[in-house]
Amino acid sequence: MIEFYHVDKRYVSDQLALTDVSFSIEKGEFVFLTGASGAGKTTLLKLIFKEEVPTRGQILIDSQNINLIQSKLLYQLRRNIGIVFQDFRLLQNRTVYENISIPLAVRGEKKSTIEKMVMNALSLVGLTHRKNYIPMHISGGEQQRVAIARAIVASPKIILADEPTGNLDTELSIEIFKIFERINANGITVLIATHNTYMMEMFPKRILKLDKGKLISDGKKERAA
Amino acid sequence: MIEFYHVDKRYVSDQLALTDVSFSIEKGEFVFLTGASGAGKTTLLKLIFKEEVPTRGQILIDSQNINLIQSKLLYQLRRNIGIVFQDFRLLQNRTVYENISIPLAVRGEKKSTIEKMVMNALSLVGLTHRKNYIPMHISGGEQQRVAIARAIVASPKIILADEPTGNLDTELSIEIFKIFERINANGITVLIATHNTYMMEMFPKRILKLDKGKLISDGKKERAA
Amino acid sequence: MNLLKITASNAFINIARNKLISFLCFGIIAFTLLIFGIFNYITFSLESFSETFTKNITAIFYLREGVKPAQIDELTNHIRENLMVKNVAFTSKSQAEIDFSRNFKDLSYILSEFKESPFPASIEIEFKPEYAMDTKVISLIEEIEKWSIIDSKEVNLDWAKKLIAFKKFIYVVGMFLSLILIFVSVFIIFNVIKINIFYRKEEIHVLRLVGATDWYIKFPFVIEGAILGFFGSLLAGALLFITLKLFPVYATFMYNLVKGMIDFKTIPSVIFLRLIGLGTAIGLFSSYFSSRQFLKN
Amino acid sequence: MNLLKITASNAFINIARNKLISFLCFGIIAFTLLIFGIFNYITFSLESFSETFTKNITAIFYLREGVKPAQIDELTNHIRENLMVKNVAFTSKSQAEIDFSRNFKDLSYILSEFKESPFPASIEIEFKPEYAMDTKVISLIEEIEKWSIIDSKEVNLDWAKKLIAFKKFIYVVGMFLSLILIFVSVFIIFNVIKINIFYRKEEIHVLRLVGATDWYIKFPFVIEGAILGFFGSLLAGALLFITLKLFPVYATFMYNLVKGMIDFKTIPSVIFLRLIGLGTAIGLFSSYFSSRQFLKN
Ligand SMILES: Nc1ncnc2c1ncn2[C@@H]1O[C@H](COP(=O)(O)OP(=O)(O)OP(=O)(O)O)[C@@H](O)[C@H]1O
Ligand SMILES: Nc1ncnc2c1ncn2[C@@H]1O[C@H](COP(=O)(O)OP(=O)(O)OP(=O)(O)O)[C@@H](O)[C@H]1O
Ligand SMILES: [Mg+2]
Ligand SMILES: [Mg+2]
Repeated sequence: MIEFYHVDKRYVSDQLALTDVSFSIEKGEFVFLTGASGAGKTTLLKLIFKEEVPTRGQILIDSQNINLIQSKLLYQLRRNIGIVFQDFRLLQNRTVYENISIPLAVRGEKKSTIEKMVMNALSLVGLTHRKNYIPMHISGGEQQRVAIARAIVASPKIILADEPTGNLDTELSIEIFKIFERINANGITVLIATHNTYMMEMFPKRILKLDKGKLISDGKKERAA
Repeated sequence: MIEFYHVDKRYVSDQLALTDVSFSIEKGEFVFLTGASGAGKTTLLKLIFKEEVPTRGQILIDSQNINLIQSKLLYQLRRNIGIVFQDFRLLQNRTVYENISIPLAVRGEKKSTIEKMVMNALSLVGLTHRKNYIPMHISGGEQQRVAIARAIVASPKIILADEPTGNLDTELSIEIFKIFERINANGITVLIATHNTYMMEMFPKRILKLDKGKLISDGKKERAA
Repeated sequence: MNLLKITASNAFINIARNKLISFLCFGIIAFTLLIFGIFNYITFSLESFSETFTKNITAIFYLREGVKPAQIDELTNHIRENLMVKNVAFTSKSQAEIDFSRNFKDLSYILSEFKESPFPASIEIEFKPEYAMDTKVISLIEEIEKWSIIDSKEVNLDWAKKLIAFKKFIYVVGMFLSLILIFVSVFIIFNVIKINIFYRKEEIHVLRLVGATDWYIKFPFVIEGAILGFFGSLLAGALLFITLKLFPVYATFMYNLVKGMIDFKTIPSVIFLRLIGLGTAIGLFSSYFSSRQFLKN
Repeated sequence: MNLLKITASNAFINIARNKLISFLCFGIIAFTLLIFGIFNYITFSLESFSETFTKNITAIFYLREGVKPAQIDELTNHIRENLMVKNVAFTSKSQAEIDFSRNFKDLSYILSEFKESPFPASIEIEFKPEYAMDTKVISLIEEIEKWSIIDSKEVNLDWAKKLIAFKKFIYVVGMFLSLILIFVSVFIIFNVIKINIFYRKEEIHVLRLVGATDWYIKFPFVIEGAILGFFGSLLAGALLFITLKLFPVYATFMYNLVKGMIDFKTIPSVIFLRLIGLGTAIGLFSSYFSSRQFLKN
């Protein structure tokens, strides 16, 4: 359960990146977040895993007010969330395999468990043959798929994906969205920020639409600009 | 004029990223380069500005074999080419304005000329209000537009753009493509690697299609997968 | 225990992942500590060198003619009471004559011309080595000189004073420089490791975002710092050894005189241990404090 | 000229852009050079200190009874010919008596008991300060001693020999350490600047890709290195000054004796200039060579 109550986010004094955003996403929902470039999608996602803190308002994850979580205990919140970053954020000095294994390693999983789960995630995104490459040595789309694999590998309760198919062709994008759908079917909440109108048409879900930091519409199957 | 003659590119011993690629692009053409993730689009572009060198074959730019250009004189080739990198490659310690001014600064342009041209490029991509931000403090789509502005600011003879609208919504993407079309109308060669089938339909141009490193089709308005 | 093993091996992997930088940090740590080691060694050497100047300090007091045995006993007993004195020896006029003729057999015919021994009686004081350079020795000598039975003395107080000052100077300078050097070493190594961690702040940030605890992130850095410090100081020790091996060759080349004056071959193991301890500790704490800074959100 | 100005201002901007790292590099450079400066200063001080031991070295030779003036002239002329000798003074037996009674007025009644002056004639040699510690002085003294007219001498050759050895030791050690320190300073600063540039290799790469010439990229780094080196050495100079200001306070606290023995207040400007030159040069060349490495494609 993700709840926003009158959330403002101001990076610089003169303008708000988010203005009075309120919504709630039930456990197990599949939601698209859309809006023009600079509308505040990434900002909204960052607030959920507390990479940024709201200037005003409350954010509740599973009924817990995340404003109140101590920095030291943030990891507990974040272990429930799998994130595909818009800029991937892969560790450049580790291989694809190592990158995907990080969320499991930080949880102290056993080596054999890690291997099984990572190989599974790798085959889901079709990158088994790239497992020993470093991020710099694979294509943009391949990097994006590594980022997706890392987000889903530890079976989090919430998946946040920021433009997860920006570097993928239509076929692959559909496959990735199908994976998200399958994960969602297991009760995982999925929130995807995207511009891809084609995908939002193919996968008709609830759509949150931002414009200049304001939540201007919230509804199913709505046609995004 | 961009000419490829039987070009192979091998990054690692066991597989070719490009296999026997031959084509030629006339001065002033507008060409799309498409293909699945990992097909070799970025590799092909990198060969043109000699970030990578071909394992086999010849590449001619304006009838000059670029294999023979000394490392020291590479800048002459690169000053003719404006590049939008798939991963943007903005300098993190400079502002948007400074990032866009780099191609002009390295050419030794006067400060007043630089200002005029940078402000012009900024307004083309709609980022005048972000000129003093650093890349880390703007959204993914804004970063991509900075990368585009940097590629076009110095009026190069060739523009290479690698997935230039992956982080942009449809409206903005159309605008960007219109900018490219306008630039192309002035006799500038434009080569755009993209997955965006919608854009390729909206802007019917010659399409080079790669599949697993092979050039499998070359024609106008062809429908990409 | 198992976690420690995994983290330690992770730290090694991290070092391997950032080969060039680890190597540069390692080199800087080693060279910084080399200077520290050399300084320690120099201080150590200069101190023992200045001691060779001052071993077996003796003072000879010549007595006036016609001094009574009781007076002599009084003085020798007084001297013997002093804790700094190792030995007091009285040489009578006749004993001095005998000594002379024993040492210079060829000249003993001269003595036959004298009725009485021409040599004065004397008292020779040998000081304990540990007081050899004490200013109190000087005041004792000056005090004895004032006794009425003393005619003259044979001891170069001027030199002794200067040498005492010199030894103290060496000691004070040595202490002072060691302090400065520890400070500078800590500063340099701390900063290098901070740079190392600074450039990996993105990595730290990502680790936090995927749910790593602070300790999970910090621990490999701390171990990494300790490893760099440990091996850095080991290299510093080795370099110190080589440097000191090399020095006599250089010294011989420059001045044959200096050669052999100090034994440059053995590095006191205490300096070696000090190096390793210092290096490892600085590396460890530097990493700890530097990484903390990048664990804000 | 204009290009230089622009590049220099670019270098400053670059330093400001990478504040923390520039600051850390700057600190490391400053502290590394501080050690170099201190060492230079110590060597310098020890040398001048050992000179205070050896200034105005004089040797007095007492002559046998009944030596003829011609023999004395022969010897004094021989000595005077020697380049190391500053002054030779002959004191006759009667002159010695006059000197004595002048210096010890109360005791002059003793002299009236003697028919002839009881003091031996003597020759006093004063050496030029620049030769004060030369081994040749020792051989000269030993040569003079062998002349038949010499009865005895008053000069402590043992001390002199030890001090000569000591002075050479200081010199050799000083030279050796300065060499090592220059090497270590260069190594540390080079590596720090290399780390600095290494982490900006992406920036270098992008600049190349947008058409910058090698010199366009390299020049600001070189200037940046020189600036860091220059200001680093300036800070090192300031720290050296403060350190030496502080030292007497520390020394006073430890030993009143040492205070004032050396003038710790003025840093010889040659050391200061050496620091600045070294710092700037290392910074400059480090940047030049390090940046070259990342300009491959
Ligand atoms: N430096 C490298 N070292 C090794 N392999 C590489 C390197 N760069 C690219 N590759 C491989 O070469 C293939 C082609 O990569 P390229 O980046 O050209 O693909 P692309 O068509 O741009 O894909 P995308 O649409 O995902 O960006 C990929 O399989 C990639 O893994
Ligand atoms: N750290 C920051 N400091 C200042 N301004 C910021 C910062 N991060 C984002 N912004 C601004 O906030 C606004 C919203 O940014 P955000 O990244 O949320 O947009 P977005 O919807 O994700 O856009 P895109 O689709 O282009 O990624 C943008 O105008 C951006 O310039
Ligand atoms: Mg975004
Ligand atoms: Mg690509």
